[in-house]
Amino acid sequence: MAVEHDLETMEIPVNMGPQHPSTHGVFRMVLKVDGERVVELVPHIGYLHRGAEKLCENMDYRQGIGIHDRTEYLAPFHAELALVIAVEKLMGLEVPERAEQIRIIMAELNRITSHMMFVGAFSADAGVFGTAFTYAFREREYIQDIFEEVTGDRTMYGYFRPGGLAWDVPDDFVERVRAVLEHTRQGIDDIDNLLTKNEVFMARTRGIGAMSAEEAIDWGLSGPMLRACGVRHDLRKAQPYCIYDRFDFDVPVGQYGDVYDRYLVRLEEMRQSVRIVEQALEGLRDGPIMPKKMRRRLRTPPGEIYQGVEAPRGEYGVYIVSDGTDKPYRMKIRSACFANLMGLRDMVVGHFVADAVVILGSIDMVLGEVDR
Amino acid sequence: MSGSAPAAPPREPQAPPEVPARREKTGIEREAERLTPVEFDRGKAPYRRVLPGVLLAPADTVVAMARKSSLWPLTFGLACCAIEMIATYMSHHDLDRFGIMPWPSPRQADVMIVAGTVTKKMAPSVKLLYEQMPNPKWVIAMGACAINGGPYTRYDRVLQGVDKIIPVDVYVPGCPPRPEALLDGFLALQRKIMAERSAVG
Amino acid sequence: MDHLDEFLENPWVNGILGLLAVLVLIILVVLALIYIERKFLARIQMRLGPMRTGPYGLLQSLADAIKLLAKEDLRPARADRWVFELAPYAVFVPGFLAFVAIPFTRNWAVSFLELGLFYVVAVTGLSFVGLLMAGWASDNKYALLGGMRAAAQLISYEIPLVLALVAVSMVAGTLNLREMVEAQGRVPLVVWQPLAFFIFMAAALSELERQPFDIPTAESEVVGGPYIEYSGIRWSMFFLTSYANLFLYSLLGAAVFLGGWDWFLGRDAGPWLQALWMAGKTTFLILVFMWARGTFPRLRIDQLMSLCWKVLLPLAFLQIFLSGLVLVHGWPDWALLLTSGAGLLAAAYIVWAAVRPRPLAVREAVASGSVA
Amino acid sequence: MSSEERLEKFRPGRDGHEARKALRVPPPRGSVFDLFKEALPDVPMEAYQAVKDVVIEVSRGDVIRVLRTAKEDPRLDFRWLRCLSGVDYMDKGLEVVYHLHSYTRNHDVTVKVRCPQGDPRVPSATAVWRGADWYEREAAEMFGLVFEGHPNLVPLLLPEDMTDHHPLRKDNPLAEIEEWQGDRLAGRAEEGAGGEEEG
Repeated sequence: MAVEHDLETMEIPVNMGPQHPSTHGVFRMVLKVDGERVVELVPHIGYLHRGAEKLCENMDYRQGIGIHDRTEYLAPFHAELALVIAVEKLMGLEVPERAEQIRIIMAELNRITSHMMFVGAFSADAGVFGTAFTYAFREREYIQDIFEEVTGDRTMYGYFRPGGLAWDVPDDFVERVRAVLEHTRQGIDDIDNLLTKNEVFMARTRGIGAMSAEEAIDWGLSGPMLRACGVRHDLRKAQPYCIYDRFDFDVPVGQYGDVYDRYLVRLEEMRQSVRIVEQALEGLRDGPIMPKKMRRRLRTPPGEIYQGVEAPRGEYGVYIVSDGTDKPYRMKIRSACFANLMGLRDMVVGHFVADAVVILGSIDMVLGEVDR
Repeated sequence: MSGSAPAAPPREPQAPPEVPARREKTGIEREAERLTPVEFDRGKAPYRRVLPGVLLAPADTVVAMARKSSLWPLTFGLACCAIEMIATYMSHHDLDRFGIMPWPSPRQADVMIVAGTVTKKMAPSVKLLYEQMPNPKWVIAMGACAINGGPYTRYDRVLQGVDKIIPVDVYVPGCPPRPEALLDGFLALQRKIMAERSAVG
Repeated sequence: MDHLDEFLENPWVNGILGLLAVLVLIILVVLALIYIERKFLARIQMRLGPMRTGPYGLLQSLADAIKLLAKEDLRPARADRWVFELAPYAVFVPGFLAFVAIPFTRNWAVSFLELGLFYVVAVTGLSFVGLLMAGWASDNKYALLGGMRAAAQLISYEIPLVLALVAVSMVAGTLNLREMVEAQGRVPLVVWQPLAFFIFMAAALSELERQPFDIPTAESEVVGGPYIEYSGIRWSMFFLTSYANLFLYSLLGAAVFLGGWDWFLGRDAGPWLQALWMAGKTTFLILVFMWARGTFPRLRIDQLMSLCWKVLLPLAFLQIFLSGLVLVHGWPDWALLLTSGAGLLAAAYIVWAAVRPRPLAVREAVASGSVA
Repeated sequence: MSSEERLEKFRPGRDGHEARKALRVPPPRGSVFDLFKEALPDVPMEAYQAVKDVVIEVSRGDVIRVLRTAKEDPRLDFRWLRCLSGVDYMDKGLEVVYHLHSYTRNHDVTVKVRCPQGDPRVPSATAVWRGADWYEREAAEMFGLVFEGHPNLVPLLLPEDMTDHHPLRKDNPLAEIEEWQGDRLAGRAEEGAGGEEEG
C-alpha cells in the first residue's frame, strides 16, 4: 500500500466515562483510537473513592461490617465473611457448626446473584437489548427474596458477625432455598441457551481480550479472570476457610483466557455453587449460631492478619493490624477488581473499540470495591 | 424527606374555611386560578410559538401530563444504589410501566437519578451532565449518600449530598432504597410536575 | 361538484393531498410502532411495558411526542451550526420520499411509478448523508465514530439489498411494484427466492441499524452515535425516521416477497380487505425485526463488513446468476426454489464456518503459555 | 508462657502495636522462613509468627532482592503479589507490607519494610511484579510514600494534582459533618436545598 504514506491519519483520543453506559459505574478510560482500533488505553479510577479503609479504622469491628457490605456491593456476604473470619482468627473464636453452614449457603447464593449480574451486564455490553439482563435479574430477585427474609435487607445484609451470625434463619429456610434452587438451575440453563451458543455472541467474545497465564499471574489477577487463563487456583480449595474443605465441588478452568472463557467459567461456577448449597442444606442441623460467651465490645488482641476469601470477582482480602482496642489500627481491603483492572490495558490494546467495551464487561468490576 | 424539595408549592392545604361553601373545584380549575403570568421569553419550546396565549393553561396541563408520563432518566449509576436502580428497571418492578425508560445520552434525558455516593472527584462530571441535559429537567437524589453523604459522609473526599452542586427535586431515602422507594420517588416527581405545570418553561 | 372533481383531478393537488395523507399515516404508524415495540420487547423480557399512560399505556407514544416537542432544543457551542441543524431533515426527507412509490393496496399509492423499486432504493440510499452530517457536526467523538460507522454500514449494505431486489425483479419481470405484487398471484416470491429474501432481511436490518447491526448507534459503545448531541424536536425527527424506515422496509418486503395484497386473497378483494391483509404481512415483518432486536447481541464493525462483502454480496450475485440461468433456459419454477435454497444452505454454512474455526487459531496461540 | 498469656499482659490502646512487637513469637521450625534463610543466607532478616502468616522484616536496601528471590527461587516460588499495603505507625515510621502467595507450594508469607516518616523512600516492586503498579500508586498517595523506580507515580484514587494530601495517615482526621446544606457552594446556595437541614 504505497498510498498509505501520503495519507495523513490521526489518532484521536476518546474519553469513555466516568458516565458511560458500559463502564458499570464511574470508571473512566481514555482510549487513543486509530480509526476503530485502540492503540493506547489509560484507565482512571477513583471516582468512587470514599474512604472505606479510613472509616473502618474509626469504627469498631461490627460497625465495619456495614462499610464492607457497601464496598463490595454485589457480593456483600463475601466481604462480610472476609472481615469476620479475620476478626475470629485474631480473637481465636470458634464458630458453631450451624453458623458455618449458613454462612456457606449465603455466600454461595450470593455468588450466584453476583454472577447473574455479570451475565446481564456483560450481555448488555455485547449488545443484547436487555433480554438476558431481565432473565438474569429474575433469578437475582428470587434469591434476594431469601436474603431479605433472612437478613432484612435486599442488598446490604450485615448478617455475619464475628463468632457467628446475627440471628437465626427463618423456620422454612431449607424448603425456601430448595424451591428457589430449582428455579435457579432452570434460570442458569435459560441463560446458557440464550447466549452460550449464539453465533453473534461467540463471534463477539471468542479470541477477544486473551491473556496468558503468566501475564495473568504477573498482573496479580484472581478469581474467574485467573481461572479462565488456565490457572487452577481457588481459595476455597487451596486454603479452605469456613468449612469449604468438607464440600464436594469442582473448580472450572478456562483454556484460552479470552472473554468467552471468562463467561463460561462464571456460568459453570454458578452451577457449582448450586451444588455446594445443596450439600450445605443437607448438612444443616439445629444448634447454636454464636459462641456461648461473647463480649459486648470486641477487643482483639494485638496482632495482624491477612484473610482472603474467594469472592465472585476474585480474592477479597482484609488485612487488619490490631492494636488491642475494639477498632482496627489499620484496615486494608485487598480488592479483586483493583488487580483485575490493572491488566486491562494489555488486554484491550490492539482490539477494536467495541471489543474494549466487551473486555471491560468481562472483568465484571465493582467500582465500590476498586476505589473503596 | 421522601417528598418533594422545599421549592414545591403546597398541594393539599388550600384555605379550608372557604372551600366547603362552594362547589368542589377540579384540579384543572384550581390550577387555572393559581396561574400566574408566564414569561414568554423563557424557554424556546415550540409549542409556545404554535399555540396562542389563550390556550396556555390547558396547553400547560397537557404538556405537563405528557412530561410526567414520559420521564426518561439518564443511564447513570454511581455506586450501590445503581444496582437497586437497575433492579427497578427489570421485570419485577418495571419502570417502563410508567413510561420511564433510560437513555444513555444526557441530551435526550429528562431526569437524572443520582444513585450513589458523589465524591469530590466525580462531582464536576455530575454537574456537567446536569448542565448538558435540556430543560425541563429534574433530579432525583437516590439513597443516603446522594442525600447527605450517608455512611461515608465523614470522609473528606466525599461530597456531603449532591444538592450542593445541583438542585434536587426528590429525595429518596434508604441505603440503598428499595425499588418500591424509587418508584415512590418517581410518583412524587410526577405529582410535583403536575403541581408546577404553570411554572416550568 | 364538477369543479371539485376537476380540482382533485389536478395532478399537483392530487399529489400534495397524497403526500399529506402519507405524512399523517407515517406519523400515526410510527407512534403506534413505538408503542408496539415497547410492549413487544417488554413481553420478550417478561415485563409489562407501558401501562399507566392511558389504558394499557396506549397514549405512551403521544406523551413521548408531546414531551419531546416541548423540550429545549440544544445545540452544542462548538457544533457546526448549519450542518447540525440540517442533518435531521437530510435524514427525514429521503425516508419520507420513498413512501411515494409504495403501493398500500391495488389502487392506493401516491404514485404508481414504472420504476418504483428503483426509485425506492435510490431515494433511501441517500439517508446516510444525514447521519454523516450529524456525526460530523456534533463536535463529539462518539458522534463522529457513529457517523463514520453509519456511512460505512449503510453504503455497504445498500449493495446486497439492491442485488437481492434485482434478483426478485428478474423473476417477476418488472420494476413496477404493483406489477411485482401481481406477478405473485399464486405463489409469493419468498418461496421461489428464499436466498434473496434472507439477503434482503439481513441487509434491511442493517439499513435500519437495528440489532444485531445497530453498530452506528450502539448504546454501550458510542452512546447513541450520531444522535448523541441532539435533543428535543430534532432528535425526535431522527427517531421518527428510524421507525418510518422500519415501516418502509417492512412494506417493501411484504410487497415484494410476501405477495402484498394479492396472494392469497386474489386481486378482487375490496380495498379495505387488501389494506388489512397488507398491514398484516407488514406487521409480521415488523415483529420479526423487533424479535431480532430483543434477542441478538451486536456484531462488531469488521465482522459486519466481512459479512457484507464476503458473504452477502457473493451470494446475491449467485442468486442473480442462478435466477438468470433458470429464466434463460426456461426451466420450471421449482428449479428457482432448488437453486435458491441451495444458496441459502451455502450461506448458512459460511456463517457457521466463519464463527467456528477462525477464533480458535487465536486461542490456541495464546494458550501455549499455560501453567499449573 | 503461651503467646495468649503474654498478650494479656499488655494494656490495649495506642501502644498496642508496640506490644505486638515486643512479644514476637519466633516462627516455628520448618516454616517458610527457613526456606528464606536458605535462599538468602547473607541478608539480615527478622522474622516472627503472626496470627496466620510468617512475617519477615527486611531493610530498605534488601527488599527488592528479597522479593525477587521470593518470586524466582523454585523453593519459594511466590509468584503472586497478593496485596501491598502501607501502614502508618506515626512516629515509628511508615511500613510497606507485601503479602505473597505461591500457587505451587500453597504457602504464604508477609514481607515488611519500614522507613522513617521524614524519609519515606522505598524501592519499587514493579520491577518484580508488574501487578505492584497500582498498589504502589495507591500507597503513595494515601501515605506519602515514595516508591523509587516506579514508572508512573501519580495519584490514582485522588485527583492527579493532589500530591500533598494523604488521607490514610493517622494525622488526617475525618471530616466534620456539615449540618447546613447548600451554604458551602458559592453561587448555588439559592438553588440547592437552600438552608434546609438534613438529618
